[in-house]
Amino acid sequence: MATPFREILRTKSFVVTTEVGPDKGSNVSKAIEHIGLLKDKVDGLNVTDNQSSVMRYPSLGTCLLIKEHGGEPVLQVTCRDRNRLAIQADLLFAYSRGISNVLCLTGDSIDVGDHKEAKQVFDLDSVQLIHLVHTLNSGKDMAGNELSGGIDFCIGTSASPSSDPLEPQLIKVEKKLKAGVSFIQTQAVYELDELKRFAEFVRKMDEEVKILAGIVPVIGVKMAAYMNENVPGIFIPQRLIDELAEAPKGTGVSKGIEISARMIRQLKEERICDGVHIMFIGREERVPEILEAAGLL
Amino acid sequence: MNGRIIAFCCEHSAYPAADLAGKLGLHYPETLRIIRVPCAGRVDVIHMLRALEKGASAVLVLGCEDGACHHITGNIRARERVKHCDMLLREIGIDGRPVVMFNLSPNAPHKFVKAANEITKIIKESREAR
Amino acid sequence: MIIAERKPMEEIKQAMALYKKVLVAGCGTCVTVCWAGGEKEVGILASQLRLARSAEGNEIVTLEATVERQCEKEMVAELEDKVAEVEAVLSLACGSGVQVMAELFEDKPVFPAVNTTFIGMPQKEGLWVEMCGACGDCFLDRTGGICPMVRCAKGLLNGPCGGTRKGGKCEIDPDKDCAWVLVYRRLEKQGRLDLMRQYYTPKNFRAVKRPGRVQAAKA
Amino acid sequence: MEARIGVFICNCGGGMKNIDFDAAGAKVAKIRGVTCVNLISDLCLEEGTEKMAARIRAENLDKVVVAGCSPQFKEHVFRNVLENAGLDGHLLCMANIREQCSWAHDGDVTEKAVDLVKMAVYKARLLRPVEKQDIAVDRKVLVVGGGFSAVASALRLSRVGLRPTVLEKEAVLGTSSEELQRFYGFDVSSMIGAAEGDANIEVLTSARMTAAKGAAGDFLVTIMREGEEISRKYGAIVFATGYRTELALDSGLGLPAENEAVSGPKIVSQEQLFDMLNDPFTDTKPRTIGFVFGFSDENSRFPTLATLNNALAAKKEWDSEIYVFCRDVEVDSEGVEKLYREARECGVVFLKCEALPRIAVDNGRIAIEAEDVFLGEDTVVACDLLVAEELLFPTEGTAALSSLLNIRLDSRGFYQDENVHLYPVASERKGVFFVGGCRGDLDMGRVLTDISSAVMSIDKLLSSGTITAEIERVKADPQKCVACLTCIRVCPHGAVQLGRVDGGKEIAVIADLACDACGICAAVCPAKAIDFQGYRDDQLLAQIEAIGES
Repeated sequence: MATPFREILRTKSFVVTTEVGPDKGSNVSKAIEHIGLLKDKVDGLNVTDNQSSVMRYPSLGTCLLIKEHGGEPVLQVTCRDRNRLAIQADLLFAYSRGISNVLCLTGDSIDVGDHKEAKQVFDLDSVQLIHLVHTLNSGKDMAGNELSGGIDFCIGTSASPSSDPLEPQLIKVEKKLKAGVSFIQTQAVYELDELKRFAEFVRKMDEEVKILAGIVPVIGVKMAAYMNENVPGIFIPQRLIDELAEAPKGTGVSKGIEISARMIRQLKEERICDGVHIMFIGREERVPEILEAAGLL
Repeated sequence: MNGRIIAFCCEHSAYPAADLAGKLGLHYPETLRIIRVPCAGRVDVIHMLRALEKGASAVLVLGCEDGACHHITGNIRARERVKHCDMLLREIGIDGRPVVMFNLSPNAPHKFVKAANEITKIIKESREAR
Repeated sequence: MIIAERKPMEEIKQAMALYKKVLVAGCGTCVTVCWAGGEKEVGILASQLRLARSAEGNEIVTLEATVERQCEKEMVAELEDKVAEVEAVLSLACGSGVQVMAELFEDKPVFPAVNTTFIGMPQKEGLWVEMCGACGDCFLDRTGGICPMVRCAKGLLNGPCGGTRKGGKCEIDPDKDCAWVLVYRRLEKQGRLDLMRQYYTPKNFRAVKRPGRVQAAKA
Repeated sequence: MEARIGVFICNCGGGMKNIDFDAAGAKVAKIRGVTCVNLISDLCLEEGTEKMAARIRAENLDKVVVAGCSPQFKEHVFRNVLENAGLDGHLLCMANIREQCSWAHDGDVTEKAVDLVKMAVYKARLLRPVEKQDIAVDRKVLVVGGGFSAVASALRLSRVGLRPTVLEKEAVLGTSSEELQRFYGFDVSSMIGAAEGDANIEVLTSARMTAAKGAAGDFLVTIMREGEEISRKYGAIVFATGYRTELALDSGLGLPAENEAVSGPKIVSQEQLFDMLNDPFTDTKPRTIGFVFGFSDENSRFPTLATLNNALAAKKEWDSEIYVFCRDVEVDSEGVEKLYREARECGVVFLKCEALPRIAVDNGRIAIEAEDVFLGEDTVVACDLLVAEELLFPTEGTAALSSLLNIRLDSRGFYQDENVHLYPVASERKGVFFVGGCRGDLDMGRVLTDISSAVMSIDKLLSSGTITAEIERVKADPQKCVACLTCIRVCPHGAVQLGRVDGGKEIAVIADLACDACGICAAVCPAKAIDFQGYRDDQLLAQIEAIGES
């Protein structure tokens, strides 16, 4: 039985989580394989919610699989696909099945996904979603009706420390902190100074909240250029791109892993944040290599 | 209208160029019918479409050279409208009856004749292709 | 003002396929101003339609008329004689105008020739942008007069999503501004950023009960 | 009532042999609306026009078609005939059967000639008169700027009997005109004195134009002066706002960036060099001076002139060795060729280079290295002083001023993008003119030409005290206009404004004096509210119709 994530956050000095990306289809064997590989090496497993607006096996279903296989799931919930009724119902179901960690997100726009003509919902935004989970935790639904059985979710959310302009983002973080979250997973960071400044900002508002730095290994110059160009809130500095460029052909993934591990070590040694959240979608099986190189195993 | 080509000619450029072509005895197809306008920018999509409706085999819009429009932006607007009209025609699958814009200066009769000949050639080629 | 844009010709042609004589009806208000359905556009569409049909060897006769507001029965009623002459009506009015036309002349098929897109304003010559979503619960007092419901791609009420691009552009379109960055800048200029720091509870999306009705004070 | 159209066919004294005029006349007579067909040889000569006027009266014609030469050529003559016969000149339509028919084609073109007349008749049916009015105009002229061009323009305007106001943002006139005094020997200060002493000239210093409305002959200008707002009427506006220069440091022209440059005086502008040369208290005598210019994409008239003058002076004062690195020496201005010869004769070395010279600081001296295209080899010159390339910019505020009047600037921000129809001094707005440095790199000869052209144009416009305007030739129908502002946004002449007619609702109002009759507004109007007499939609479509029936 895995230690509840809330407990981990309270006690562990450096928290490590990673992600399991659900499959497109009903065959869950690969997800189960990844769960088996990772569940004992990390403190929590996030499951993305129709990530990048691409329809797939649900976050909720994958969280159940994690639970079944003895891992600690973190349910990602976005506001894009469900209105307030559906979100509340899903959360009730999740909690009833032992899923007690929820990461509250806005969600990508429908336009970036594979069902571009769908109606995007956004009945709520991420701040309202956090409030909603607190409401459920208090034993009521949004309309003020009593709920049977107790609910007690551990709530997290996300933030983008590298956004430009940063101030509007920080105001949003402020609102999320005021709403009350136990942990923040950041967008992928590459400039640790930016993260440092962000952490200082957060700490000033809330000393308790745990900051998990987002780690996305960059495995080549092309990917770096693409991310800089197309992924909002991500900034990969030139020196990292140069370092990748110097890596011999065919060793991009190893180089990316090496860089990520180096960053994780520094984050830990300098106590810049309280942990990391590693996102290596499509290469989940190589996450252990990062953990090993970072000295986290 | 047996294959008439309607040419809207700006009185600051194409119209005097056409006059000059006549004065110099430069020949161009007799099928050309010139409508004098104060600026190519006066010619709108509806004029081009109606010309085709009335049976014109092609429409020319002739304005001043780039950067030399007497009315500053008239020739640029005319070009945009010709482009738009071309799109409307393509939308309905009419491709053998071109609507074309040329820019020329008032002292360029050869360019005028070239425009007339070119459009005649385009019509002929597309007719033969069919 | 209501903004619209012409439907693809293929769709219009198909709608008109069965008819030999139609009325192309414009509206002299919003859609005239946004270059979608005024007298000029009526003329162009009618001409294009005639050309298309004549090229197919299946001539169509078009009547053309533009009334001041197609959303007013009394004004549309002026078209009675013309409508009587035709088999169908092709309306370039907004969705409201098309429906008034259809209701008034119940025995005639009425087809929309434009897609009604949004309530907006001209940004520059020939370019219109969305400004209002007619939500029935105006929020502009809290956002420095910038509507996040429609100018934010996700309609968020409590600040930007994490997708803001460099320089404050929108996640889904680098040509569009992030509404929340605009709100931030405006409120900052006014020294009213506290408004942005406030938490706004989930919106009442049922402020307008569909179908909407507004009753003015009895005059 | 059916129009009574008279068709006058001229055979141009037998100059159109490939038209059978009798046959053509017979066919034309059958066109609907044609009341009479008159074959008159040499219609434009006195005998012809008299006959024509007589026929117009005798047949009680209300529209006239003249078939003959190009309207570009004789339209005004025949319009006069109509006016003399009591008809409005706009009730004339010409069929160009000479240049665009008879002369353009071999063989018999009778049929085409008839077609062209038919087009004209179809259009003529729809012609309407255009009222003319003499509108009183203001004989005052606003001259914006206080430098040489402005002062010289004002003096000239005063001399032709107009009343200029010189509007200068600085506290005194002539603040940036010192260069002219230096290099051209113009006595700007006595010109300023003359202007200030001229009773016809008003000088407003420390003043700025903050708003402008209206049209040629009738501009309403708001001026801010010492916190006070003044409203004035002017018949015309002259911009003489000049230019400014900037040393091309750090601008991609190969010069060391400012922070890398050795102590200040090593790299100087022409102006700084001039000051050094004229400073009686300095004993600096640079042994070697290098000039670099002409490597930006701009003209190099001004730098050429400044270089030649300064180089000659430095030779005389300091006996320095002088090397000039340039792409071209532009000697097309008056007197420059002579200066150039003088400079060469006294030992100034000119090195023609295509590529930008490389400049480095070496042992406290500046090394200029470049490939001389004639020698074909690299030349290095170490100098004590580098006179660097200067770039020309419009004076600050040029963009703001131009937007007040809705006038476009060229890509470098200067007025007048050399549109041949407006060149050199006219603008897209009637009654607004540009002279001198605000148009770019001009030499003195060109500036003087500018001033003359502008003054002549303004004199022509305002001297009679009235302008004859065609009233409402282009007009938005108040019933149809939906005030969408499209025409206001597109009018290239700034002639359309939102206004109220007789206190009614807001519509597009076209200023007759500002309108240049291009018809762009009529084409774009989504409500088809704008009528342009002579080129109305129905008139254009009638011609298309006529072609369609041929």
